[in-house]
Amino acid sequence: MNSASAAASRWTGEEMQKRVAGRYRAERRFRFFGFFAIGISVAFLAFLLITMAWQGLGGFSRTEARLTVNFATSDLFLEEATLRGPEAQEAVASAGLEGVIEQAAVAQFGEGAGELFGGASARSLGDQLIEDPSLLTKKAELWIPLSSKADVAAKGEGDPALEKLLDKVDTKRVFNSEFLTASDATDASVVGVWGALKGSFLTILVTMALAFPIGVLAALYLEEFAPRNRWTDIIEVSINNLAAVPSIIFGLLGLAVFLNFMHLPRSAPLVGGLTLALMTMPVIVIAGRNAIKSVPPSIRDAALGVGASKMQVVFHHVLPLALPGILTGTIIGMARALGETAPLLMIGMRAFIASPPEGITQPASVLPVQIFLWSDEVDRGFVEKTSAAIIVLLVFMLLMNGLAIYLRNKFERRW
Amino acid sequence: MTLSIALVAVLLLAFAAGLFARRRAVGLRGGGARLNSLPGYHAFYVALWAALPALLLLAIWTPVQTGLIEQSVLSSPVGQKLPAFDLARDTILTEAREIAAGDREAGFNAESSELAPIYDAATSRYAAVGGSIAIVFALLGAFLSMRRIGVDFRARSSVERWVMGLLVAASLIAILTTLGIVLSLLFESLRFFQQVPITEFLFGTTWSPQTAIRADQAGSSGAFGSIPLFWGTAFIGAIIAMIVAIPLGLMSAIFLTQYSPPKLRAWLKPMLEILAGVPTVVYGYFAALTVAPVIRDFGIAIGVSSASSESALAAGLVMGIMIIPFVSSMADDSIAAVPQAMRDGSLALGATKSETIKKVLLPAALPGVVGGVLLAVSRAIGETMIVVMAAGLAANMTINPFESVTTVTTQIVQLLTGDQEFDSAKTLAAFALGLLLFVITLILNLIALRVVRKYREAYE
Amino acid sequence: MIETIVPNPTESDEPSVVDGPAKMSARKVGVFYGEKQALKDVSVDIHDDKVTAFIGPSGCGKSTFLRCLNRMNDTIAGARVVGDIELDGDDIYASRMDVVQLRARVGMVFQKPNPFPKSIYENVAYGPRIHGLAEKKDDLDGIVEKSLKRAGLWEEVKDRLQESGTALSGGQQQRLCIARAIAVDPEVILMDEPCSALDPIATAKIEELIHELRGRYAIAIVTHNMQQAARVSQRTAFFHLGEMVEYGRTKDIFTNPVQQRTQDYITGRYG
Amino acid sequence: MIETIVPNPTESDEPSVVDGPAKMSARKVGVFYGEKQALKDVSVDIHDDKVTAFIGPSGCGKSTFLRCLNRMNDTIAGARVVGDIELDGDDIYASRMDVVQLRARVGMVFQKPNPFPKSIYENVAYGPRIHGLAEKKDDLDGIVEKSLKRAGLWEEVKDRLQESGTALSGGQQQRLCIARAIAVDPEVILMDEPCSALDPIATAKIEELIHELRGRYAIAIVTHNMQQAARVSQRTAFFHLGEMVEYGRTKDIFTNPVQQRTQDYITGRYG
Amino acid sequence: GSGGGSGNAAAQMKVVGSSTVYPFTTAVAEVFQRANPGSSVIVESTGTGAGIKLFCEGVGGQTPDMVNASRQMKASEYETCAQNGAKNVIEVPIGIDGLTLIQAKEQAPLNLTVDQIYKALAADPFGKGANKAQTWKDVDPSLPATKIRVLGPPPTSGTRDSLAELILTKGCESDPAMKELKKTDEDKHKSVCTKIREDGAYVEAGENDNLLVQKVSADPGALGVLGFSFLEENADRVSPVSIAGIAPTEATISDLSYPGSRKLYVYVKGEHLAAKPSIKSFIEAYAKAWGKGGPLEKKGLVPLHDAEATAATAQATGLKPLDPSSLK
Ligand SMILES: Nc1ncnc2c1ncn2[C@@H]1O[C@H](COP(=O)(O)OP(=O)(O)OP(=O)(O)O)[C@@H](O)[C@H]1O
Ligand SMILES: Nc1ncnc2c1ncn2[C@@H]1O[C@H](COP(=O)(O)OP(=O)(O)OP(=O)(O)O)[C@@H](O)[C@H]1O
Ligand SMILES: [Mg+2]
Ligand SMILES: [Mg+2]
Repeated sequence: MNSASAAASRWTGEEMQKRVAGRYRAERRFRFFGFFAIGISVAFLAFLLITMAWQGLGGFSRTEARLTVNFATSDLFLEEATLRGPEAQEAVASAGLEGVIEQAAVAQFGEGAGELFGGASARSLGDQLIEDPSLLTKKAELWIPLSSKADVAAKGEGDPALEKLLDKVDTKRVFNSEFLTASDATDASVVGVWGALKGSFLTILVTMALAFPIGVLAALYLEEFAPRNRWTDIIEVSINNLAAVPSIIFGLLGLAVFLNFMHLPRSAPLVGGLTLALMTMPVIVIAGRNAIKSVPPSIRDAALGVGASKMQVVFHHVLPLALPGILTGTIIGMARALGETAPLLMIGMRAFIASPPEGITQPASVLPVQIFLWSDEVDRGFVEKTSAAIIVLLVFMLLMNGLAIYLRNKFERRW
Repeated sequence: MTLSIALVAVLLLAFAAGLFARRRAVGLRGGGARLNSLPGYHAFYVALWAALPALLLLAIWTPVQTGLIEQSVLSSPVGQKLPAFDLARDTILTEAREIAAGDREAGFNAESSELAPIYDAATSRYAAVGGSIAIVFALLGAFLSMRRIGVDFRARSSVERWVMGLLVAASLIAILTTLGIVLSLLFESLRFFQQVPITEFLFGTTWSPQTAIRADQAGSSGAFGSIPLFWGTAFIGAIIAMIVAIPLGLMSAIFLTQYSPPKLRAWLKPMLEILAGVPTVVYGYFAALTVAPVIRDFGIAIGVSSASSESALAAGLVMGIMIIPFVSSMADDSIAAVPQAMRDGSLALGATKSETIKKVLLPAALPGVVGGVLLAVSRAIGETMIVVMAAGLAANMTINPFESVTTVTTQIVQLLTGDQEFDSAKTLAAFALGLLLFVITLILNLIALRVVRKYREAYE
Repeated sequence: MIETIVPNPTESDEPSVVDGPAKMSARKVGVFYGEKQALKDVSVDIHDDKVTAFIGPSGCGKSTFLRCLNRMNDTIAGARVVGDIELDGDDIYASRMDVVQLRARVGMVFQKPNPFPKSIYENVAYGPRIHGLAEKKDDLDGIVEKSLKRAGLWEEVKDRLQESGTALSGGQQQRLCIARAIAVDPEVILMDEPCSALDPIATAKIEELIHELRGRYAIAIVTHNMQQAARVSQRTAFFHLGEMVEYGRTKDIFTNPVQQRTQDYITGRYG
Repeated sequence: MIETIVPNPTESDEPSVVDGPAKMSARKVGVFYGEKQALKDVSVDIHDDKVTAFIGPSGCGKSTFLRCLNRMNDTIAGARVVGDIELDGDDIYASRMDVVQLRARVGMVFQKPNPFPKSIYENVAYGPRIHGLAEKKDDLDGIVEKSLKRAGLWEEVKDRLQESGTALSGGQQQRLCIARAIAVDPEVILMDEPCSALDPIATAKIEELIHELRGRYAIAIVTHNMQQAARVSQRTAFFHLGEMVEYGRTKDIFTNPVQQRTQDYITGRYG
Repeated sequence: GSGGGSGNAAAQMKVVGSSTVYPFTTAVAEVFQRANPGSSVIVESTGTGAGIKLFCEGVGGQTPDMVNASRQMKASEYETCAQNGAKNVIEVPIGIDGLTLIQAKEQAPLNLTVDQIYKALAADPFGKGANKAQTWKDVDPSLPATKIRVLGPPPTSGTRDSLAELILTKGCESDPAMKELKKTDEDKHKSVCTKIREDGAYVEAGENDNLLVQKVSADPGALGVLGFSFLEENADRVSPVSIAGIAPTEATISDLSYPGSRKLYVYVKGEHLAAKPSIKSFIEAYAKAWGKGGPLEKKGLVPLHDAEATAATAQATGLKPLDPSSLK
């Protein structure tokens, strides 16, 4: 019994207590550090998102001013009949509505008020005219969007002179639905992300359609089937190495292979997608291989033992169990592809394209490039549009990843 | 568009053939025999044979057809009158094609409207020919493969051979890409080395690509010593960024798998992954306008007089944050995949959670963790925007993190996207840098492969 | 059944018992794990109508040998098999041998229960499904039920067939693995300590199953339980330190072993 | 398969069952896996100087109960424990109970061997290292050697201590896990079928170890082997369908059980 | 070539080239596309040099129809063009841009001369050894004692060329010896006159000019080098540095009296005109936009002056091919 109590005192003894306390402290430190790490990451993300939302939400709204236009007395050559006809759009575009607005503004708010209105104003006025051609004969009070410069001033960050002028104007903030439906433009007040969004969508579709299956298949081959020899070592190293190749070099490759050799169309989502697929595939392969490696061998044994072929083992058991990890690779790979600019610059996706692409072979821009270009625009109105476009990109990314994340959570298993 | 009809027809045919094959295989089984392979494999086998040769044919036919159509259109009376200048002719032909396809109503050129019907007719004619051949192929493939269906026929092995081929092909794409990259870098690099001695490039310690790219351009001399760039790359990407990303990423992963409630984890993990997808311009602005000034002031406060608002530290810190998800998500997956029995074994010995993590889970999850870290380093090496905006473009050889440095990739991007001329050392240097970076990462990867192989702990 | 016994312990190339053509026969089989030889010169026959038991101290190579018989050793990196093993007269290590079909014909129950992380039902249904043993859902249900019943697990799990196979107790997992193996109706069944985690009653059920199957299938079983070996088997092979020391009729081995080592082990004097 | 079971004769002069303060005592313990109750109303004492055996059919809750005793059930998502369990009079489920120390004091050998994917040496040294039981490398070497010897594995592995613990045979892994558990010198040792994969000789070694440890540690052992239970234990608890049917002196349980169910199980008539 | 390339090549115009001209061309492209539904203009900013290289690769659907240039085409470049079949190059001057130096708004207005700037930035001023000037006072005692810190474009940028050409070379040649040097040793001259110091006084700030504006406005004492339009747009944050007493304004730039002024051009490939009639309308649209009070002026382009303006408008309709002998 002596030894028993000795043992007992050993675990409850002072020295052991001290040691345990120390270990607990280490545990708490460790846990705190974990919490701290995730806290920092999340705080940082929150900071980024909040700043972007703060700057970008303005991009989704625009300021409109009440303007009295007397069409009857203006020197506008437009007829009601044309406005009701099929050529209304073109008629309106060439009618010189800018001048009409400027006149009215100067008349109403005084000298310099012409600056208040710009491209978007004329467009909006044209739309309103087409909607209600009878306006042409009246003196009408209309809500007209401000020019981008005035819009910035109305939001309190622009020219003090304009701000002063705006005090006299009756304004309101409205949701700018055009931002989501229009495409790139040079006037910040009429830009939209639709073209770039569609371009990104098509590009990423091509990327996903290629990188995911190819990545998964390559990972399966390397991890499950490939004999361990020099050749597969070469493949393995070259895949790992591809992940470290700067993306711009993939752009060079795309330029050389897809444009100069295969003569695929420049600036097209097809080429962008192909290039990004080459860039994303290694990430998926690496993540996929790690996931496949962590499937316990006993599962393979079990399936082989009931007479499943290697292929069946892989596709029935290993792949589903490795899927969460593969999806993680896909998510971060796709996120990266979606936010990538450099290689796309090399294959011409930095072009100014004012209409959304119709297919994967049409010239298109993509969101990150659009953001990159807008961030370098002279016009101050682009600042909030840039942030707004970033928000759109992030939302797009989240939606795209949503499915993958759902699947990942669904397939995740502990054993 | 009859070719797409042929395509659909082939696919339908393959599908039907598959169904039929399945029926036959099931029928065989009904006769009491035990099939070598499941009926589904027979179906798949037949469908593959019906579809693949026909699709291959279509793939070859499509470009051939374009040429044939063009020839026949050009040899038509209207076509012969077209201008000889190829751009003008091509433009008209393209317009005609688009009108024929219904993509537009009229072209800039009057001839195109005349040509459209001819184009249309030729298209249907050749598509009909190609389509029928493809369908015949499909039928032949289906018929011949159908004859092999039998009790002893190893349909599964055959199908699996196809799949295996697919797997091998998928892996080979990596090799081809690598090859492509090497080739697209090699020739230009060789030209570079004709202008700049390779020893200077490899061992030189000044980088100043101010050399003239045209006879009359600014700057005339240039120094192409790549060492400061590689040092900068290592300093920012592999040292500072990793000092941020590895602990934060790893600890986040550990917290998520081991300490946080599963519900929270399901939310936090995708949140962290957003960090990887934020466009780098955003990080660049953040680094340059928010982080860099703070760091400069801090540097000056602690007495580093050379602290500048372009600093390696600012770029590295922000980059580290950006790549956290590469480390955290992959480590998270690998840790979560370690069997519960390992965890139990350790906990039952009286280990604390952190001891279990450090001594049992992490070693067992090592391949995944290392994989994630390697990906993160790779991403950091490839990053440009943050470096340009926050660390500057000056190639300094310094270990002072408050000073401005630049990286290989940044220089490559600058050289390639700026004003360029494809036979000056300045632009060619980008290719040489790319090649050297490629070789260096290759060597590092070889080492990493060895190390991981050595330390990997396989469970079970 | 009349057995002709030709005791010939000196003829090392032949198994000591020669009676009718064997379902499986191993000749001079050796296994290396890397450099280390884990098994050498094993020659054993497994007969259709008999149960063969492998006994021997822990670590002597029983599992290793069992894994040779359906080429499960192929999956261990560094494992190398020498010697001949034939199934129905065909060399199973020949290159034209279809390993998949071999494993379908030679089923295996592993020493450590390894259920798939799927539902209990799916665990058992997996084999029949990939081999196309059931055309309709009903047939499959029937196979699953029958297999679980034979493995003595049905009563315990019939209400929770959709629960995960990994949430079962150790013994239940073991029986699940047995059910899974017999569900594909193999010609030879290799069982590596199938009753190690089972209570006497469950053990009795499995033994009953073995008796029942014996007429139709060739069965090999590894066990540490001498009584069990004596109860269920007709042939016994005794392994020691990677060698097969003795192979013969169970009755003979247990009552009148030729080798001293066998004698010692069986009477518990070993070591 | 009725076999004569001879209870351990050394305990014949034991007084009544409920005597002396128990090292661990469980009162009305119940366990739920999600909705399902896997164990109910179990009240058992574990004494310092006695070996307690848990017997019962597969799936009856033995492992579940064992895992309650050192709170390993905490790691199973959805598992919930009710009732009181005390170690030296302290409620182990109390919030101020130090789980880490509890698990250090109450060691466990799992039913499925689960060696770490480390070397054999590291497997055994792991516990002593984290608890700081050895100051010098020599001490640690000593502990490792002693533990492996006690678990009867030393001879087989002494030349390959640096090989991976996962490359051992099933029985070797089981002994490795036993060595790992005793290396930290716990006060209570819980063994879940420690001999299931062991041959008779190795089993005898483990039983010897249990005898040797009995004086110093409280030991609980799950076994399917009635003879083993009778041989090594002084107290036996019989579980059935999640209930503890009977608990008492091993001699009484095996020779004169109170409950019909116990009687049936022990004589193999159950089921 | 084959007509196999996809996309509606006929209605599509491709423009490449300078990033300075890019915003103006895109603005015109936008208006043009709205007025001509179905047409499409793809403008890509590649930098002048690379743009001209692409442009001069030959004639046909694969090559650009127009190139934006922030400087005049070089004779050597024209030669390449001609060799590749594009002999019919049409030059259209579109306006003037100013290379400006900026400083934070709150700083006292600075007035520098080109040779002061040269002395502050050159790596090897007047070939007299490495530049040691730390503060502006070291350059010229009349200047304040603030540290020299100039954020400007990297050597890969076209703006850097302009800086060297318009300001540094002029400053350098204020020393007659340097002018002499040009005749005797052109390489040496170029090195001495255009090489910028690399000891941290000149900070290569990448190509993002908005960032540069923000950095300068937050960093008192620092100067920035960028295009006039950015200065105009950010007049509330940064103020211009006068050069030789002349502040960059529309007026001083337009009459080229401000030293940092440079003309901007669009070059059109004459061979493509016949095949793509829309190019002509596009240039006409351009001409409509570049006038005084036009939309391009709002975007920061400084309109041409008097006679030059008339000539440019005439060229936009006449589209007369370039006379190679007029090139340098
Ligand atoms: N993780 C779990 N989730 C849900 N149910 C479980 C889990 N583990 C065990 N069970 C169930 O609880 C019951 C008791 O299981 P336990 O493992 O305690 O049995 P046991 O007595 O150890 O049996 P054996 O002798 O077969 O190991 C069984 O019905 C089992 O299916
Ligand atoms: N994967 C492996 N790598 C290296 N050695 C191994 C491996 N598996 C088993 N061994 C070794 O081979 C020998 C035989 O192992 P085997 O598993 O066949 O024994 P066994 O007879 O089944 O023992 P047990 O009854 O304990 O299961 C043992 O010494 C073991 O350590
Ligand atoms: Mg074994
Ligand atoms: Mg159990």
